[in-house]
Amino acid sequence: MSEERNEEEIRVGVFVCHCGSNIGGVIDCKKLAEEVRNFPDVAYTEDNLYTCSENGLAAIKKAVEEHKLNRVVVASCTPRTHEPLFRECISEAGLNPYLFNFVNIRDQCTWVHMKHPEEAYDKAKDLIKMGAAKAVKLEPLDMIMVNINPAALVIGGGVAGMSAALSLSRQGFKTYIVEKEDKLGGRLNSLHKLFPYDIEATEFVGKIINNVKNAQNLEVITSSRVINIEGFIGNYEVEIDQNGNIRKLEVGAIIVAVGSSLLNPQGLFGYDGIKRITQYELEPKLKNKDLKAKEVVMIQCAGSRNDERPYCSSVCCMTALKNALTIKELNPDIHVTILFRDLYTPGTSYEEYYRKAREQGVLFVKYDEDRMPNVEENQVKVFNEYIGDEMIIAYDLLVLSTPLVANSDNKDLAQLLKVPLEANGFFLEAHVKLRPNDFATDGVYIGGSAKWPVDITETISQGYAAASRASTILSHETIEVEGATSILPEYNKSLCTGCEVCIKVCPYNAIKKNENDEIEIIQALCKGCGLCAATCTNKALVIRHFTDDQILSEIYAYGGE
Amino acid sequence: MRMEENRVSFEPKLLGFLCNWCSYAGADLAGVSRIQYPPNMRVIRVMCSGRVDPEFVIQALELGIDGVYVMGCHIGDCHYLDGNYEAIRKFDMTKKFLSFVGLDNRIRLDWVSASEGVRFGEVVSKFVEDIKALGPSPLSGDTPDQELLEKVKAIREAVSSNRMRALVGRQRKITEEENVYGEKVPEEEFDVLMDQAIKEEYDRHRILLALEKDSKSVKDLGIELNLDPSIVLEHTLTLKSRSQVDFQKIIGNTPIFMRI
Amino acid sequence: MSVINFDFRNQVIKHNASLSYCYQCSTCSGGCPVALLTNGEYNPRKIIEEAILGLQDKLIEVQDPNPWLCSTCQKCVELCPQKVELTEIFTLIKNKCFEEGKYPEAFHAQGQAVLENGIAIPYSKAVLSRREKLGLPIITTAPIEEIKTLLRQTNFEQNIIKREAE
Amino acid sequence: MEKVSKSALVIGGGIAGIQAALDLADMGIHVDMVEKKPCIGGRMAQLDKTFPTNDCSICILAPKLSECYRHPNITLYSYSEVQKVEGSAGNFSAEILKRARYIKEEECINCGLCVEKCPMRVEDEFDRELRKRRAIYIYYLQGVPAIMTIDKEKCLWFTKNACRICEKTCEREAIDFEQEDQIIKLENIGSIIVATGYSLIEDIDKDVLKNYGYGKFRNVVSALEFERLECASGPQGGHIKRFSDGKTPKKIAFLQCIGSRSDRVEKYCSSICCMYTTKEAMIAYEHDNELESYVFYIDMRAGGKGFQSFLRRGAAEYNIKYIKSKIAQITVDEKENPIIIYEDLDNDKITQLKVDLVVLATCIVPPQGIDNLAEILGIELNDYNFIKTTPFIPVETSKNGVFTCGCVHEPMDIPRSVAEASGAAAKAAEIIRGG
Repeated sequence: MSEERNEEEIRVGVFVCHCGSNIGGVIDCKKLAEEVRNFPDVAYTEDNLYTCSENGLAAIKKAVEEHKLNRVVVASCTPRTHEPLFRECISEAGLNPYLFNFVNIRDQCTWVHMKHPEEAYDKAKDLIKMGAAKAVKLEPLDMIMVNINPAALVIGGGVAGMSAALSLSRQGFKTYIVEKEDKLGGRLNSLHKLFPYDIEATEFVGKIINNVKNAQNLEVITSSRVINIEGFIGNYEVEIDQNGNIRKLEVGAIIVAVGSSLLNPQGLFGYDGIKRITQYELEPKLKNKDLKAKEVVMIQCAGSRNDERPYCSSVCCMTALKNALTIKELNPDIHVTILFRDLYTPGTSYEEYYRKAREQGVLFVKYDEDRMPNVEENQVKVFNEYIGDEMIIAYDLLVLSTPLVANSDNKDLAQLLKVPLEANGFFLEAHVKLRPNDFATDGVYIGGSAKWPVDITETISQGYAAASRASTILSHETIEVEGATSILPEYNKSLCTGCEVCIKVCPYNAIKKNENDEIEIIQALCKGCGLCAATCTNKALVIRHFTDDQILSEIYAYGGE
Repeated sequence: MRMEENRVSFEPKLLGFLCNWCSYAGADLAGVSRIQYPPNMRVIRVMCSGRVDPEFVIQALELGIDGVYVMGCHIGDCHYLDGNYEAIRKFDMTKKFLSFVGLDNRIRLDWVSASEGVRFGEVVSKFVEDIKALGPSPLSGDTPDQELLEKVKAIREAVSSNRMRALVGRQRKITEEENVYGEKVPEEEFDVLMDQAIKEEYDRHRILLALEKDSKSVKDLGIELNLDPSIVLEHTLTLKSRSQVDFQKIIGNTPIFMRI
Repeated sequence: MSVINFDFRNQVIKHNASLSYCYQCSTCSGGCPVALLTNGEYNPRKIIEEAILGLQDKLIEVQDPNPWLCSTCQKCVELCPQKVELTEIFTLIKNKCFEEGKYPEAFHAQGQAVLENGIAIPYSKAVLSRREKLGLPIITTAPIEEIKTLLRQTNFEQNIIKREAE
Repeated sequence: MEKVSKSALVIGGGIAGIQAALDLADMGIHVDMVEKKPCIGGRMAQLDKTFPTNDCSICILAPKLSECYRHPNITLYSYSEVQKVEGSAGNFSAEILKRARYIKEEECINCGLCVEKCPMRVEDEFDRELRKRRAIYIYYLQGVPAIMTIDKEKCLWFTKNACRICEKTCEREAIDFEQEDQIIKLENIGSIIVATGYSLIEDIDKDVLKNYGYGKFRNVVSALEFERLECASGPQGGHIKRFSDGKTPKKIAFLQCIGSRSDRVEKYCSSICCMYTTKEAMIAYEHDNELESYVFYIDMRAGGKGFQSFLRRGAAEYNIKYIKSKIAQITVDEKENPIIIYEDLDNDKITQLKVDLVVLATCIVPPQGIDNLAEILGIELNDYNFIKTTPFIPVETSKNGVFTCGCVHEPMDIPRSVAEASGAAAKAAEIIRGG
């Protein structure tokens, strides 16, 4: 297929590096360089003491010019460290950087076969033969440029979304917040105080809302939801439904900050919303100092860390401590007992907070998953492992520490954005460790408890983090993306059967069907893994720089055609 | 059966496909750490183990290479999220095909991380050792086993067939996600389906190859390929409906088929 | 079946506030030499948990675990990551037990000795005469009457006598 | 976007610093990164795997290292320290001490010939002194920049005026004994990010570990040491052997909260130990399926994504027994097998457990030198000597324009460090852009 477009004569130059004695001390590089001169299409070879040195690089440039080389092979160390250097070098010599091929005869040859110099020589020769054969098939590639619209959409106007939006607007990007409710603030609006600092939630969130209102470049669209999203990194078209009015926004990046929901506590520990309530229902009572109870019992992990919801919601222990301390502050004579499994107060200030709660007389009783507390009308029976006996704890108010759960409409948003959810319905980031606020799809980011239950501190840093990730894109008028991407070449279009298997295997949603029902690859999203090419049922897709043709030519070079 | 001495002196010719991010880095680390291992394997770098098209593996064997190793990131470590899962699917299918011709133990799939320089050396050594024990590939040398070669060719065409590629490509989707009717095909059920398809396509591609040389009757095909004529007939009709074979002529009552 | 007694709990905390900091890590019980020796029959952690819950009955009446087994070696106090002053708390509990007359016989004898002689282990005549022979200074006896006055003030005498009556 | 004229200074080249630098650089902002050690990578480079996915640590870190090193917008000063900072948000200047490594950076190709010939054996800091390196060395095998450093304190030439074998061996003439420390002045810094990570309690006060026989009993190791032992590129090549007799341990006790959650040592919780301990036990089990692991804990703290199911898997599939008990002390028998005495809550019995190896989850502490750095930067530290941050805004320090991320202000795991690093980058960019 490449013959049609490759009229020019292929002239490969091979540069064999001694790497001092690292390669040269094991095999005869001079002889090798001479011998590889005989391989097909190889027009020039030489050996260098250090091909990566200034002298070596100059030698490559000189040879390209003098011998009209149009493919360059360097046989030396590893592409993992030196490929960028040599690509740049041949670029300076006037060749497309993708017309370079690296052959590793040090790390994977002379270093590992020092005691078998003859075999190492043969292996190096084979590797160069294969490398040269691939080089013959290499094609010039252009880095793909994508225009970026320097505007962002933040979905969700809670503290995560507002933090992200504030940061982006301060960095000079036009930013929109789309909020489902009629006001900003999210869950903080319904909380009393915030742990571990003695700050009123409404006061705290009020300041942030004020900042949002006064921010330049920042537009808030309340009572609205996203109903359609088209496009890709740098170029999204989003449809918003605001009370029946449809509005279209054009943005370059999208941040998901939709937060999480409260668990419906029906059926848990005799929940009735009156005498047996949740921590969230307790908050307004504390705010209004409307607490008549004298004996308060709290149950942690109510509805979490079980088979149905196997996760720790991570904020409930601190919430319970905070409310227990608030109760003690209102009236130190009120008895507060917290039934817990493992108290979750990691880090510096939280552990201190737990200590403070103990100091203020909050009583802690551990229970085990196998022996759940038994809630009766006026008392809780719980087995206390610490004394090996069942305890009876009287209560006139029972408070359940229920977990945060994923929003039920996450699925709809996930489908619009083509991003995944995890087993509990929270959004799934690109990489749990190193890309905590990215999605695999470039241009879409995430922060706050939409991803997983987190406290306010972490919510805020994640909001900023999502802003930072978006900013890495929005800061540029255009961005360059990897040239070695997948394509459906014009000459292969007739092969495509429209089976859509490629769409399914692509980890980055870089393949879609366009309005003409044709497979289209969004170059900006492709990372060049080549799964699609290896899977395409009719071999219509081509992965540049690792084409079937190129890899097969390596196999033939080794196996003999 | 080859002579025992033969095996000892024999130096296998091996090919490895290494993913850029983990196993290639692991191979480099073996170098940095000066781990010594046998020099039998040549390496082709791919970005992801999932890029390794089954055709590559079969093609290598067809050319007489004694063993092919595919290496990628450990499960869960894939730089491209889940490319190595796709590698497993493709590899499993390839292996099943090769079991028909007894070459399945000449290919191997394994995971080597960027920190496993020592292990890279170990697994390569082991592979060399195991292939040595098997002896040279019947397809290697100047006089490869022609009958086997024919079969391997059929396998190469079969793994490249639309049906096999579609099955492998859809496998995860079918077994892990529900279809529009809310049904999910259990893994075991899918395996049965897959095994059947593998068997069918192997035979069909052998038929196609046999017809490539000259046109034949079902009976003759059956004799040549050592297959039950009723199965050959069934396959031939399927191939006809796929427009891959057609009637050439009818001699007496016997239809003669040809490849299109 | 135990019922939390907040009053008793508060009494202990009032006596020694460090009790509230205990998070039941069981460093004390794992490090206690008596616990090791009695294979857990004596368990400082459990006493502390009972004190936290104000389980007066277990602490005073049943005495499970028995607080009198504590040798006051202070190892638990040294080890406790929360600096709970365990032996101080045990002292309070032992005092409560004493008030209830729930204490071992050996303590009774000793208590009586203090009441009578001002010291727990009175010197025997043999010792005193040998001291004299060796030319050691004569031991002045404690001002027993003063001690008795003090012990009366603290209800010690009354409690010792009460036990005798039983 | 117009061209950005101000730059950012990132102090610390661990995963947090790297992420912050990469984000800023990708925004088109120039970053000067200062790393004290000869190579970037920080603690994460020392880890074998990472929880809860058990990804190979270096596999996921290495691409970031080279990206950071090669990024056109990042200037890396390795083996360097910040000495002086002046000015205020939007306009800082700084002085960097770039220590001589006695190697011409552009010449060294990390071939290792010099290392083979160097006669000096030195405790390997990266491998927690579990093996020796040479006086000329690369900080760790996959380290970036991939160049050698001469340890001036140990090199025979510097200590005894003899040797210089490396110089003769090096084919690239990359050795330069005449090299001197340099002071580099940086101007026009818009914002500063501090990400100098953490130290461990055993680095500053081994006495705290006395009760556990650390340093005395050979079969008691710290968690980070164990991490190195598990690592395929570590001192035992990933085959865990105990130091007394080289035997593979079949029973390992992991003790939690060593130094943390204590009113005597450090009051706070180190946040990551419950998880990394489970990970270490899992990996050890993968090495040897006969292994029994015992984890002694106070509260199992597993709030992050996928953490609870990680613990469940640990118990169900990796033969890990979780025992709620904090260990007071350990002893050893005549074969140096550690004996753990603990209270078994199931039956209130005081139980003795003989194991082959003990791994201590030692407490995270503020990095050594934090006081000095805080003074240079003019930022406050909190009661625990970590960097003090604004309530609810963990990336803001007490000084405008100076931001922080990662363990230098509170113990935390990698995902949170990375998220904060990006967060700090956003705040830094606000100043640089908004000016």
